[in-house]
Amino acid sequence: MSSATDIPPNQKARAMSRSLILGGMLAGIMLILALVSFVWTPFDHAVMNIPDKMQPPNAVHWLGTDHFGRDILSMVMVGARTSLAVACLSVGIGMSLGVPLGLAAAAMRGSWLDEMIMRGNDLVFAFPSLVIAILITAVFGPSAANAIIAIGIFNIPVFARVARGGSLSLWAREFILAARVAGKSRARISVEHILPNISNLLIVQGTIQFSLGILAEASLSYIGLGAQPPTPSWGRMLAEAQTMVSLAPHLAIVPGLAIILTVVGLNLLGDGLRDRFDPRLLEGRA
Amino acid sequence: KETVTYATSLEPPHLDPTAGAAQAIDAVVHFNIFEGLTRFTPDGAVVPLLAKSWEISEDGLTYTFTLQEGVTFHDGSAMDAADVKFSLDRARAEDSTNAQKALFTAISDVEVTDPQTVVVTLMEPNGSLLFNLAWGDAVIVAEESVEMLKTNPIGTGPYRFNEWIQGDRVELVRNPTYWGEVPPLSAATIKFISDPTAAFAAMMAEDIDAFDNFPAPENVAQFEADPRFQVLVGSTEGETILSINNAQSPFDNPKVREAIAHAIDRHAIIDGAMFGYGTPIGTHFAPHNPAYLDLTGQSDHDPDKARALLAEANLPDGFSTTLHLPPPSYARRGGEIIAAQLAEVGITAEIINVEWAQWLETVFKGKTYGLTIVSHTEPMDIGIYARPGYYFQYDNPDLQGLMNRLNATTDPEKRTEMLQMAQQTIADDYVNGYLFQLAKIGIAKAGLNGTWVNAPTAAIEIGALSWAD
Amino acid sequence: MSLLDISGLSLSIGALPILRDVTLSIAAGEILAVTGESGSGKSMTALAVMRLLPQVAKTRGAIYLEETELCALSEDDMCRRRGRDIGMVFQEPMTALNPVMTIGAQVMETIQIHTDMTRAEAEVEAARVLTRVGLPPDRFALDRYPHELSGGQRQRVVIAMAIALRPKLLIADEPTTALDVTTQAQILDLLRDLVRETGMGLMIITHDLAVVAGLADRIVVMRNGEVVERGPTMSVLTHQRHPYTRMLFQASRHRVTLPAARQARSPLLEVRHAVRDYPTARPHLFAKHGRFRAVNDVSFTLHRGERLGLVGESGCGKSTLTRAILGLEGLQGGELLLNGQPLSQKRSPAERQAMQVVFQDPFGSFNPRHRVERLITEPFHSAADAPTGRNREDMVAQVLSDVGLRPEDAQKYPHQFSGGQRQRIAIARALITRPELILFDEAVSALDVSVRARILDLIADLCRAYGLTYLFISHDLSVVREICDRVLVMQNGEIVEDGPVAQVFAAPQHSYTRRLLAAAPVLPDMTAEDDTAGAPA
Amino acid sequence: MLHYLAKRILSLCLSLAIASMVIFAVIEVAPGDPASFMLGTGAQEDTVAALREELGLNQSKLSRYFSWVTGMVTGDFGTSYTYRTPVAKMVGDRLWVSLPLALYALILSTLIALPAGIFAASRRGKLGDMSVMGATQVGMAVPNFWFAMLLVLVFAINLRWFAAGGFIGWDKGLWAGLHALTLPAIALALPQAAILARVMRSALLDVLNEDFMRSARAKGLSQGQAIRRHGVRNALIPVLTIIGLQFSFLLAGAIIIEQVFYLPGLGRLVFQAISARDLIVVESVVMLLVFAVIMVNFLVDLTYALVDPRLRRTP
Ligand SMILES: Nc1ncnc2c1ncn2[C@@H]1O[C@H](COP(=O)(O)OP(=O)(O)OP(=O)(O)O)[C@@H](O)[C@H]1O
Ligand SMILES: Nc1ncnc2c1ncn2[C@@H]1O[C@H](COP(=O)(O)OP(=O)(O)OP(=O)(O)O)[C@@H](O)[C@H]1O
Ligand SMILES: [Mg+2]
Ligand SMILES: [Mg+2]
Repeated sequence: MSSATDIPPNQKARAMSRSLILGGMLAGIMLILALVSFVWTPFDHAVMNIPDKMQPPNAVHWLGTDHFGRDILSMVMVGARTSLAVACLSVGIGMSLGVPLGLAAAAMRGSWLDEMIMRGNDLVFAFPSLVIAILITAVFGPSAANAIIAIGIFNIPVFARVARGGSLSLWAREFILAARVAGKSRARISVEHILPNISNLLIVQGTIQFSLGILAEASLSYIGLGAQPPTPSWGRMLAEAQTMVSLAPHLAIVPGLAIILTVVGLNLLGDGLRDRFDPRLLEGRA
Repeated sequence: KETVTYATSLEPPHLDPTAGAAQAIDAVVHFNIFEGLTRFTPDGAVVPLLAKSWEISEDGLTYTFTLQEGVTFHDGSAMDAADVKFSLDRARAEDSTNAQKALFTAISDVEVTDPQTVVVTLMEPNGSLLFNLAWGDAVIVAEESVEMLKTNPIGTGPYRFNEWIQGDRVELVRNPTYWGEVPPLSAATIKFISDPTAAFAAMMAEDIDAFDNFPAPENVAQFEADPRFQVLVGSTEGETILSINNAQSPFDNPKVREAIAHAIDRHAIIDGAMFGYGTPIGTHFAPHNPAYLDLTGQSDHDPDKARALLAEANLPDGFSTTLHLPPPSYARRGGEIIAAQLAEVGITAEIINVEWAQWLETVFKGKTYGLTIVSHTEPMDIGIYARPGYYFQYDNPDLQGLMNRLNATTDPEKRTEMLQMAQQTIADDYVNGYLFQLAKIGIAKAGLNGTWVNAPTAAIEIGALSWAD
Repeated sequence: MSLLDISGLSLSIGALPILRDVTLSIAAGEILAVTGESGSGKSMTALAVMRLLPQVAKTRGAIYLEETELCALSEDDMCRRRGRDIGMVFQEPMTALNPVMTIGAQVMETIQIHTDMTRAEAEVEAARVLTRVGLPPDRFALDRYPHELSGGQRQRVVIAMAIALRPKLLIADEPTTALDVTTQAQILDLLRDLVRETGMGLMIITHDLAVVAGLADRIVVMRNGEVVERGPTMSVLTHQRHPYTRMLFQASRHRVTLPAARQARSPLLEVRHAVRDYPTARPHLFAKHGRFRAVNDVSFTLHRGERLGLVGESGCGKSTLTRAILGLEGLQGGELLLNGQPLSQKRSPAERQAMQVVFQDPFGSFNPRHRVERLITEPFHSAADAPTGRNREDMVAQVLSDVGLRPEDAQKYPHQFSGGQRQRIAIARALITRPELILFDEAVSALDVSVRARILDLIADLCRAYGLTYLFISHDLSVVREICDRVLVMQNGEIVEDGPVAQVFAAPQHSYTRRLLAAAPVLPDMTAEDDTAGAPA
Repeated sequence: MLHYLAKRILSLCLSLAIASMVIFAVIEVAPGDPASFMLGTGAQEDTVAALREELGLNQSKLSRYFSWVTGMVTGDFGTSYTYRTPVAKMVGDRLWVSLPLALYALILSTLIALPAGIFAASRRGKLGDMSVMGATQVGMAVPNFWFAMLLVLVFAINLRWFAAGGFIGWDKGLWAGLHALTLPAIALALPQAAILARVMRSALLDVLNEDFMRSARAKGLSQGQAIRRHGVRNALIPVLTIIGLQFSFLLAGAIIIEQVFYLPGLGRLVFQAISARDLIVVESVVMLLVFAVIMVNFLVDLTYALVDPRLRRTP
């Protein structure tokens, strides 16, 4: 099929790889920062040096110091760990529960199970997520673990929906019919044929949820319900910098930029992957 | 300009000061809408208000109050001795929901002798009755309007309640039939801004004329540098302390508590958490009080000594405990610094941030905590150390005896002496870590006169305000 | 001077040349057919005339419409010509119309863009045009939406849109490929009549030589972006000067030599009074579901060694019946017997292995992530005695060479094969368990004529080697005729005719069968040396 | 259609019932006692007990659940523990801030996003597309409270065009009210606009690949005309879905923005109520929000039928 608005595949490939590379680079840098922080940070991120507080970036403290005189670069590095871990684990929760539910719903399309899963999904979607996340963390005590659970719960229906949507079209495909003719059970077909073929969709959705998770963690931390001190997190650094923006702008700019760059990176990565995995390209004919 | 917009951090849950936690309600209504028999002056002295004068019997058991004349409630009804009796009886009744019921336990009887005279009889002499009656919890209300006070407060004060936009502000208008001197400003808005950033922005954008107790000390320097504003730094009644659960091991060992006291660097905390605002204290007493003893030297910052003391207590490698932190920034920021300081001597304090409701439940009521930071804002509250059931769980019969004797003493000099003995005792026992007296950071537009510098009580007295022009 | 003159048109996208030096012309009132295999550049040529090519496409050469050089026009000028001077009809009637606009509005739009008629006038005009294409407003109100029409009716709306302003040139890109034979015949008639009436030039693109033969005045044959042969229809059909054209013709008229059936007369599969209902939406909340009967009381017997065909137009229930036989969907009535034993909904592994299937879509029939070896051994899934190790490898190698592939291909992925090769893999998968019965559901419909011919030969070869029994489902009568002994004709879920191929094609009994046969375009016999072929009188 | 409606309403009621149970259960396990919170540190045990009795906190959980639910059904949302005013009235007051704010933000984001999305789609791959898409990337990545902070710094503190926060009320006039809500609405609208613009663009691009767009071009419409007449309406379904989701998010999710601008809205009411353990307010407001989300989605479903005649068919 050709149409007046199509860009030829090779041109498209170049455009997408640009966002793939840029996104991969940004997200990669943050990941490396987080990993390096396990073995090395310029200073101990927890050591306070109150007389040296709120120093602007300088030769000793490359990104300056915070209101307790801690080294901001070190905190951002360790904070990357927290933010990425919260986002990553909450995506993990969403995927590990949502994907099986979505697969089951698609496999049993039209049955009561499908109906129940989908209604359950709608119900979770109907809850105001931020309010419930606040409620959960307020009830069970603010902590990174509870933030992960609160964010993770709202990832479940997202992945269930993506998995179900992606699977439904596959169930109508002839290779699934062929597997059914061979006598394979629905569960087995889901694992063997459906799951690998929706993995692209899931990866793309995963990067998007990942970036949303980072923003959600920042929001929860902003109202004090995310990671608890002394564990640094970008969101909490921002929250603590709030009142000091006009005194020492770098306190808010550094973690703010860290969040923005990571999220932009992840989104670009997601976009790039989506283009790369374009189902139309995957099917083998345009 | 005839009006003022005054901001404060906390919104009151309702507007009846006789039926709820004092602070936020008092800030709005005390001295503005409601008045008591006595009142605090801005420097903390107790002076007559609705009671024009009083006589105390020789044995200190009978107080005869003579009331002001011509006082009416905002609904037009007259305030007389019957209202006083009603108010006091209601506060001390069996089913009373008064948050400070303890203020009235000494009273055995209230009698009306004539419309202008009330006689209060005590069970035993109580030197602080006049002081207690100045609290917001002891204001005079009328029986007819008492049901409605929470949403439509009716008192005798210089301002009448106009409107309450919940979540935003309370509006007050001048009471034209006020019995005393009519205040200069015709109306006032009290706004509630809890977020420190929002507070800063609102002040800077001149959306508000004054902030009662500014929640972000880090911004004060900017206000000071700006000619549009005046900064009034004073003191509150808040002793900010690192409370220790005295009944819990290893804190039941005085050596451990002493070690904690020496591990703490007050100046770093005042600097780091409060940006320099706050007076160091070495015991549970307000430094502006004449009876104050400076005992800070007894618990100076000395990590080596702290480590040595821990070793003496058979804890050479330190131990782990919890540090519960309620929302205000003195606790959250101070807690982080203290945790770091304790870590230096080997004590691992796990920070647990809690909401007030949770703090009350787990720390205050449940007493399942190791350490916590809180500012005790009730004035003259050293008596809490005589309550073994109080959340520090400090049980010292000597101090309890001392406090009982203090209550029965009316002679000011003797009282001072006894108060100092009490201060010394708790400092010697290292009951808690004593950090600093919470500063009151008032910010106001240049030209606004009459704001309180200190805060003997939480009230924002609109009647005292005026604009210079 | 002809109406349209394309001279030396070359087109490339990136470094990839798509068209090379294409030259052709159409006179007013003439029908030119452009034909050739898929991907040969037919559509690109048409789009080049419309100047609707992808933006990245680079063209050289000249396109004249009467006196105007189209390539030199500005985009605005070109917009004024499209729809007024040149109309275009696309292949897919299902998607060529805007689903959220009424058909009247869509036809009126063409009129209103190019003229200053008022709404009311345009509406009258649109009604007139729609009447002309066979959609009179009294039966097909202008405010109908596309989804309320059938495929053929939608194609008429598309044509109405294209001819509303009586363009000088009409380009129709595969206008009937998506339609069934009877509808196709009607649309082709309509186009022919329009050309005759208005004297416009028609460029019709099609890969179906039979359509070409009955319609076009002249033919252009394309291959790999080049014109390989051109000329008046009759002359091209008779002479077939270019080898490619000859190959194309031979493929279209390919005769399969099917070995004689080894009729054992023992019933292999019996279908008795099969009924399949689909639930439809409830008419109201407390009512029961409505139902749509897709297969209605179908009975037939398939004997061992027999090759049975099943024809009928789209939507008549062919695939539904296949799915029921395969046990993928249950029946609401009737029963199925295999070797005299009733087949339950839950099939035993032996019953599953006895029946295999080849589907239509060579691209969708395989999990793109599995290797060929894994794909074709999938039918062994439930077998207790599935071969393993060496045995299995031998078996895969054997079946691959049976279908004309190499044993090494077992390690490749499906995307590394062409459409025809993939269909061979699909057949290999169906053969590997040595099933008693194979179902072919439109197994060659998606293939090019030449590829199709080779697959049909393969099936015939396999019949020779293994004596297959199959049910061959197709909407294409000519295919069924080649590859089956007996044929069933299905209409609206019912079998309306059943008989030996020769008999049904020569003397159809049922009126529907007759209609089907009459509508199917046929390639006239032009070559002297082939004397067996020819349309039935 | 009627049948469809009835079915939707049935499942709607069921969802609400389950939601009410979930909300009640979660809130009941929350540690913290509203009575002791209200009385503070000075209170004595018997005072707290008296207050608990007065608030009805001593009844069994089950009977409290049922009296809550039956109250909700009859429109009685109970009385706030801490404020002592009917929850319905509190919610009513707050709604006058939250609802206009959500609508304002939604309108802003739609007004920005749809043209931006259309613009980007029609310039696909060109500079215009890339700059719009780059902007949306940043828009989606900026934490909205951070952006809000920036807005206050620039427009309230430095330029002093707007108040830094608070809400003066609608009785001061429509214009004054809108003026007060402008900064918060912008802060809320920006990330939403970024998402919406992307959805609009990709939906349009999908439509652009449809055959009927080619038909439209073949009629003689220019690319721009074709997008406007045929593309936009067909792209509207995914866009509507997102707008529906966004509206519910804006209604409930503005907590943080309400905090930054100290607006007396629903979000902040819930937040305060959670920290004060004013259980009845939390329960009722969350329930209302859930109800609102379900209703909005329901309405969005109905509007699909307006946009797409294929969904209008009555069975
Ligand atoms: N947008 C595009 N970008 C790049 N190549 C394209 C594009 N559209 C078509 N092509 C290539 O151009 C060649 C000619 O395509 P065209 O659509 O003209 O073939 P066709 O003869 O119409 O085939 P069919 O019968 O399948 O429609 C093909 O090789 C195709 O892959
Ligand atoms: N799952 C389903 N639910 C409802 N109706 C269906 C379903 N599947 C098929 N149908 C209907 O049953 C009828 C027969 O469909 P079927 O797919 O068997 O047709 P077919 O003869 O194979 O057509 P084609 O040649 O287009 O493949 C059609 O009208 C179709 O709309
Ligand atoms: Mg084509
Ligand atoms: Mg079919």
